[in-house]
Amino acid sequence: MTSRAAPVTPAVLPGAPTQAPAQGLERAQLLEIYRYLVLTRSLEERLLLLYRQNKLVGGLFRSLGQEGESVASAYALERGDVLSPLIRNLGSMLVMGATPLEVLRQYQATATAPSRGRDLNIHFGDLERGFLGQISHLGDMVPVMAGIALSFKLRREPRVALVYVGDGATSTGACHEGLNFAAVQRVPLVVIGEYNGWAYATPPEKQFAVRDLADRAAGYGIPAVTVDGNDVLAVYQATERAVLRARAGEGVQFVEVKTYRRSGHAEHDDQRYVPKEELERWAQNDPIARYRAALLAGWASEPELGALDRSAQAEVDRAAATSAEEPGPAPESALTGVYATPARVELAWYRSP
Amino acid sequence: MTSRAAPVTPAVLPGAPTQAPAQGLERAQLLEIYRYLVLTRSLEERLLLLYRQNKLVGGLFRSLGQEGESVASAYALERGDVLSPLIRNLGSMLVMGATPLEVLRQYQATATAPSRGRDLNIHFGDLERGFLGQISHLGDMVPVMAGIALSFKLRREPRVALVYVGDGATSTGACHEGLNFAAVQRVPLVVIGEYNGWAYATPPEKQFAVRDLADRAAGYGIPAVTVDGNDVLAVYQATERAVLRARAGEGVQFVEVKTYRRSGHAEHDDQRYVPKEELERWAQNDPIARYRAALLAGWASEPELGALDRSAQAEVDRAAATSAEEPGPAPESALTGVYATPARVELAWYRSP
Amino acid sequence: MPELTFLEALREGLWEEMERDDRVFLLGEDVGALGGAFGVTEGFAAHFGGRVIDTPIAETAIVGAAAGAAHMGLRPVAEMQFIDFISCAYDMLTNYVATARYRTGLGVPLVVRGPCGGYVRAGPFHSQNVEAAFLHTPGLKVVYPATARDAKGLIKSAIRDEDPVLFFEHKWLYRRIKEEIPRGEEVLTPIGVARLARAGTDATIVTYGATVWKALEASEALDHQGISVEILDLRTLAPLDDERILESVRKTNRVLIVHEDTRTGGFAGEITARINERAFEWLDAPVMRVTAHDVPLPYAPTLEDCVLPQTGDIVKAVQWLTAY
Amino acid sequence: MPELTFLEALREGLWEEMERDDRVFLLGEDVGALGGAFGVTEGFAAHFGGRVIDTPIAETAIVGAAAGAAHMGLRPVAEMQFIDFISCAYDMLTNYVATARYRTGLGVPLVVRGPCGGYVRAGPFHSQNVEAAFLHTPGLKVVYPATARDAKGLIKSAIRDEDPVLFFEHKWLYRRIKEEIPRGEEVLTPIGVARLARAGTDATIVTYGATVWKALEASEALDHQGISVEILDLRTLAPLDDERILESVRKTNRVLIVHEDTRTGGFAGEITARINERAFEWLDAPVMRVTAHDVPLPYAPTLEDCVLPQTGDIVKAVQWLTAY
Ligand SMILES: Cc1ncc(C[n+]2csc(CCOP(=O)(O)OP(=O)(O)O)c2C)c(N)n1
Ligand SMILES: Cc1ncc(C[n+]2csc(CCOP(=O)(O)OP(=O)(O)O)c2C)c(N)n1
Ligand SMILES: [Mg+2]
Ligand SMILES: [Mg+2]
Repeated sequence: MTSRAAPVTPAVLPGAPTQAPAQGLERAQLLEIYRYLVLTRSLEERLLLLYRQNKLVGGLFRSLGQEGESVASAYALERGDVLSPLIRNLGSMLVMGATPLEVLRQYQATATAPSRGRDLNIHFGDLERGFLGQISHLGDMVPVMAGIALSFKLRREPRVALVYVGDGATSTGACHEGLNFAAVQRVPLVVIGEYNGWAYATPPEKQFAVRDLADRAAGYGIPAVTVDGNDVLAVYQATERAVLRARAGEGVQFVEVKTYRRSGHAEHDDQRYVPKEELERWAQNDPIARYRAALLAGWASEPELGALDRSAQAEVDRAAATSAEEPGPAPESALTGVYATPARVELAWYRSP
Repeated sequence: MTSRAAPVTPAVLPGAPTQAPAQGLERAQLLEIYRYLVLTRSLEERLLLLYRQNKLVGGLFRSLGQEGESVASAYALERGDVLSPLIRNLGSMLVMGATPLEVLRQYQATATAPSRGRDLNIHFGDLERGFLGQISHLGDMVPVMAGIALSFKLRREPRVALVYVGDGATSTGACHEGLNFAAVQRVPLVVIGEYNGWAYATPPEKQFAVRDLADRAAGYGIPAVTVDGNDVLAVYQATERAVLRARAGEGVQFVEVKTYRRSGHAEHDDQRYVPKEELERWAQNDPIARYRAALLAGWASEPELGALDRSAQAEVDRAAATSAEEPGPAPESALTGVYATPARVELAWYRSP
Repeated sequence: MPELTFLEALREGLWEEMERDDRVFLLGEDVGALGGAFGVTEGFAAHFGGRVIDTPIAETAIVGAAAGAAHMGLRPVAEMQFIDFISCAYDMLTNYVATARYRTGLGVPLVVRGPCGGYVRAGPFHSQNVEAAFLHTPGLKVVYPATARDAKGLIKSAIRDEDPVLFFEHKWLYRRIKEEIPRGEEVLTPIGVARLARAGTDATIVTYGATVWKALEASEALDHQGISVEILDLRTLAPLDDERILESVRKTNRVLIVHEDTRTGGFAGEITARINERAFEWLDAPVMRVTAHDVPLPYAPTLEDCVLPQTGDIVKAVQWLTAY
Repeated sequence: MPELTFLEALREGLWEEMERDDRVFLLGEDVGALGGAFGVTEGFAAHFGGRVIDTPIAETAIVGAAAGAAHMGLRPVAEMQFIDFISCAYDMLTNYVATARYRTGLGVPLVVRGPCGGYVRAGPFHSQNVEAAFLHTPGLKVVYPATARDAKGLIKSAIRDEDPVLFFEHKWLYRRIKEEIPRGEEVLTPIGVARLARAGTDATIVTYGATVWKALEASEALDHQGISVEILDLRTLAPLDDERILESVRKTNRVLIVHEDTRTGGFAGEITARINERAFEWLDAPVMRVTAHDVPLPYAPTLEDCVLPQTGDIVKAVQWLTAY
C-alpha cells in the first residue's frame, strides 16, 4: 500500500540517483516495491527448501512468476482499503503488512501462527492491516468482498475492496453471483483477474470460451482492462486507476493480468501436462528480473538492489530461525472459538483422564 | 415442433387462401402456431376462473403476454429435440405435446395428473415427448439441459436441447455454471433468454448492469441475437436459426426475447409495484393480437381463425369437465418411488390401524 | 395491549432493531419494493431507504455479501424468499460463514431468515425443512420460534448475537397464531433456552416450530384420556438446551420427539442420542419419533397430509409410550 | 493374485465398468489430463478419449450435466476434486437430482465420487466428512467403502445402480491399505448391505470409512483385556442395513457408534434412534458415540489429533460400555 511507512532500509537510499517518479511513484516507492518482490521470492524459496526437508505441514503453493502482479496490485491500495488474497498472492499479503514470520509459522503450523494452527499455508487475515483470510472454496471470496465493499458504500467511506480471482475460479457460480451483485450495487470493488494459463491441469480454453477474462467482465457491465501481468509498473498503473475510479463511486472495476503459473499447482505437482517450451519462454519473462532491469535503467544502482536482496534474505533468515523453534498448538486449544458464545466445546467424555 | 402431426382442425383449411410460406412455414403451420397461441391463452383464462373459484390447489402462474415467444421458440424444434420450460412456458409445453387436460390435472392435484399430485402447476415433463419437468430453484435447469445436450454430442445424435432462462434467473450461479460449461463443451444447446421486465418485483436494472441479456451471453462466448419477443414469427425465425446452428455443431446459441410479464408474478400478486402506463402500453402490444392481425393480412380469414379459437376453447372445456371430476391421489401413494430400490417407504409405526 | 400475529410480531422485532441500531440492514430478493413474498418487510424500504436492499436472485451473493458487511461491523439481515433456496447458499454458509470465527477470530454477526415448512400445499420446493443440514455445521446457530412473542424476541436476539444465526419462520404460523405483546416492553428471548409450552407428568414431547401447535392439540385430546403431557418448545436448535430436555426426561421418563422434517437424518436422532447418553437410566420406554416420512414433500392435500406428522399421530405415539 | 491398494482397486472397478458399458463416462475438474488430484483416473483419458471430460471449476454444472446425461440413458461418474467441494452442488443434488424420480419418474443413475476425510493434516477444507448433509435427503444413496475390495465392488455396483449414488473415498485409505483381489472375478458389493468386519460377543462397534480401521486396531487392544468386540462396517449409509445392526445389537447388547464426522447432527444420532426404536429392550447400556468434536477440522497435527476420534478413544469407550 502506498501510504504505508516505507520499510526500505535507509542505508540504501543515500547517494542513490534521484530521478523523476515513474507512474507517479517516488523512487523510494519503486524500491519498496522491489523489496516486496524479492521478499516474496526469497520467502517462497525458503519455504521450498523447508518443504523439501519435510519441515512444512501440508503442501506448498507458489506464486513463481506471479509475484509482480500480486505486489503491484496491492501496492495500489491505500491504508483503510481491504484485499482478499488467493493462494498465489503471498506478495499482496506482504504488501499489506503480513510478515514472513507469520507465513512461516502458518506453514509450520505453530501455536504462534496467525490461525493458531487451524488453517493452512497463507489462509490467514487481519482486517486491521487490510487483508482478509481466504477459504479454499473457489469463488466464495468474491461475494464476501462485495459485501465488504458494500459496507464502504453504505457508510459512505472512501475505501476500496480488492479481490483476486483466478482464470479457473471465474467458472464458479459464487464468482458470478458476487461479480454481478457488486456490479448492480456499484460498490467500490476492484477485481484482479489472474490469467495465469492454468487451473491445476486445466488450461483456459477448457475453462471458458472467450479469449480474455476482460470479455467476461463485459458480460457484467464491468469496465475492464487487460495488462501484461509480468510488467510490474503496468499492473500498478492499471490497478491504481481502477482503485481511483472505484473510490470515486464508479463501481466495480476489473483488471486482467496476463501472467503465467511457472510452478506446479502445488509443489507435489510435476507439471507433466505443461509443454516444456512454454515454461522456458515464461522463465525468460520473469517479472522480478524485468522490474530489476527497469530499475537499473536509471532508478537504482546494482549495489542498492543487492542490498535490498540481502535485506529481504536476512528478514527471511531471521523469521525462519524463529519459527523453527516454535512448538505446535496445545491440543485442546482446538476446542475454543467456534462461537462467541458458547466459547468452548466440551472435551469428549472418553477423553477425561 | 414443426415435424409434429398437425392437430389443426381440417375443417378450417378448405377454402382458405393459399399463399407463399412466411419464414419457411407452410400455411398449415402458421395456423397451427395460431392454435397453440390461443390454446395457451384459453387454458390460462380457464385456470384463472378456476383459481378465483378456489378450485385450484396452490397459486396460478400466468404467461400473459409471453405466449408468443413460448410457442414460437418451441415450434422451431424437431421431434427428438428436448426443451425445459419455466413457469411461464405453458405454450412451449403445449407445442411439445402436453395437453390442457394434463395441465388442469396438475393444477387440481388429481391422482391422474402427470406428477400424480407430487409437484405443482406445470412442473411436469415427459422426455418421450421432448420436455423436461422443471424445479423451482432458478438456474438449475441450465446445467441439466447442458447435460442433455452433452449426451447428444457424446452420442453424435443430431438433436438439440433448448432451455429457457428468465432475466432474473441469469443472476444465479447455477445458470452461470451451466452456460459456461455448455459453451466450453460446445454442446447443441439453444438458450432462450426471457427479458420480460420483471423478476417478481425486481426490474432488470436491479438484476444486472448490462442492457441486454445478449450482452451477458457475449461474456460466455455464446453468439446471441435479441428479438422482439412479441413478434411470433421473429422469435420463430431466430430460434430456428439458432437450432440449425446448434444442430450443425456450432455450439450454444442464445436468443434473447424482449417481452413483458403482464400478469403479476403469480395471481396473488397485485402488481402494485408496476407502473400502470407500462401495463397499458404492453397490452397494446399483445403477441397473439399481433400475430392474428398478421395472419389476417393474407394468410388466413377471420372465420378460419374464429374456428380455431372455438376449437381451442372447446378442447379446454372438455379437459376442464374431465379434470373436475377426478379425485386426489390415494394418501399412501405418497410413499412410493423415491428410489428405484427400495421402491417404497414404510408407513410410520403410529399410522398402522 | 395489541394482539399481534406471528408475522406482525416478527416484523415489529425487525423494525425495532433497525430503529435501535443503524448498523442493521436488510438484503434479499424483493425485500424492498415488494416487502418480501409474505410482506414481512413491507414498508421498510419507504422508512429505512438505502438500508433495505433488493438484490439479484443470487443466494450465495446475498449471504456472502452479508458476511463481508458483518465483518466490517454491520448487522445484515438476509432474507431467503423461501428457506428452500438457502440450499443455493449452502457452500457459503457452511464453509465461509460458519468457520470464519474459528479460522480467523473474525465474527460474522448476520441473520439469515426466511419462511419454511409445510402444511400449506406448496409442494416440494416451497415447504422445506432444511434445519438438519445446518445443525450439522459447527459455527452456525439455528433459531426456530413457535410463538408470536418468540418470533419477536428471537429475531431481536438473533440480530444482537455475535454469531451467525439461521432464523426459521414457519409460514403456516405467519398469520395463524396471535398473541398479546405489550408495546413499550423490550421483548428479548434468549438464544439457547427452550420453553416449557405445557407442563405435564406422564410423557415429554420435545418439538419445535409448527408441530408445537400440533403437540398442544394432541395434549388436549390426551388430557381427556387422563394422560398428562409435558411439551418442550426448543426454540433454539443450536445450541441445544440439553439441560431442560434432561430435566423433563427425568421428570416424565418417557419422551416423544416430534418434528416436521423427514425422519432419517432429522434432528430427532441427535436429541435421542443425547438423551441416551445422559439419561438412559431415567428412561422407562424408548425415545420415539414422530416425523415426516422420508420422501420429498408432495403437494396434493391427501399426499401432504400422509407425509407430514399430524396431531392424531402424536396422540397415538404418546398412548403407545405411556402404555409401554 | 495381485495385491491392490484401495486406490488401485477403485480404479480397476471404474476401468472395468467403462470397458463393460460404453454409456459410462467421467467428468470433473482435471480428471482427464491429470487423472485427478490423487490419480484415480490416470490413464483413462488416453484410453477412453472423449468419455473423460475435463470440466470448468463448476460443481453445480458438473452434477447438473451429469443428471441431464443420466436422464438420457448415459451413466455419468462425476468427480469432486475433494468431496469438500460437493457443498457447491448441494442445491443441485438435494433439489434436482434427489427428487427427479419421485417428481417425474425420471431416473438419475449417476455417481458423484471424491476423496473425503481427515487424518491427513489437510485442514478444514480438504478433510471434510459431508455425508450427514446428504443422508438427510431422501432420494440419494450414500456409499462409503472401507476396504480395497469394497472400493472396487461398490463403485461397480454404484455405477450399475438405477439411483443417484454419492460415493465417498477416504483419502487416508487410498494408499494405506492393500488387499488381494482376484483378477478375472467380477467383484460386485451389493449396495445396502453392511459387512461384519470382525465377530465378537461383548459389544458392537458400528462404524464406516477410516474409523473401521481404528476400530479394528482398538479391538485388538481390547482382546488383550478379554473384551470381545464385534465390528460392523456399514459400507452403505443410505439405505442403511438396519437388520444387520439390530442383529448385532441383539447379540452383544452394547453398542458404540464411531464416526469421523462431527458429533452434533452426525449419522450416529440417526443410528442411535433406530436402535432405540427397535431394540430398546435388548440394550444393557446406552448407545454411545465416539466422533469428532464439534469444530471445523483444524490442520496442525496436535489439533487434528485432538479433534478426531482416535483408537484410544474407542478402547476407552468400549471399556466403559462393557463395564456398564
Ligand atoms: C469450488 C472449488 N472447486 C474445486 C477446488 C479445487 N481447486 C483448488 S485450486 C484449483 C485450480 C484453481 O485455478 P485458478 O482459479 O486458475 O487459480 P490458480 O491456481 O491458477 O492461481 C482447483 C480446481 C476448489 N478449491 N474450490
Ligand atoms: C434460487 C431461487 N431463488 C429464489 C427463487 C424465488 N423466485 C421464484 S420466481 C422468482 C423471480 C424469477 O424471475 P425471472 O427469472 O425473471 O422469471 P420470470 O418470473 O420473470 O418469468 C423468484 C425470485 C427461486 N425460485 N429460486
Ligand atoms: Mg489459474
Ligand atoms: Mg423475468
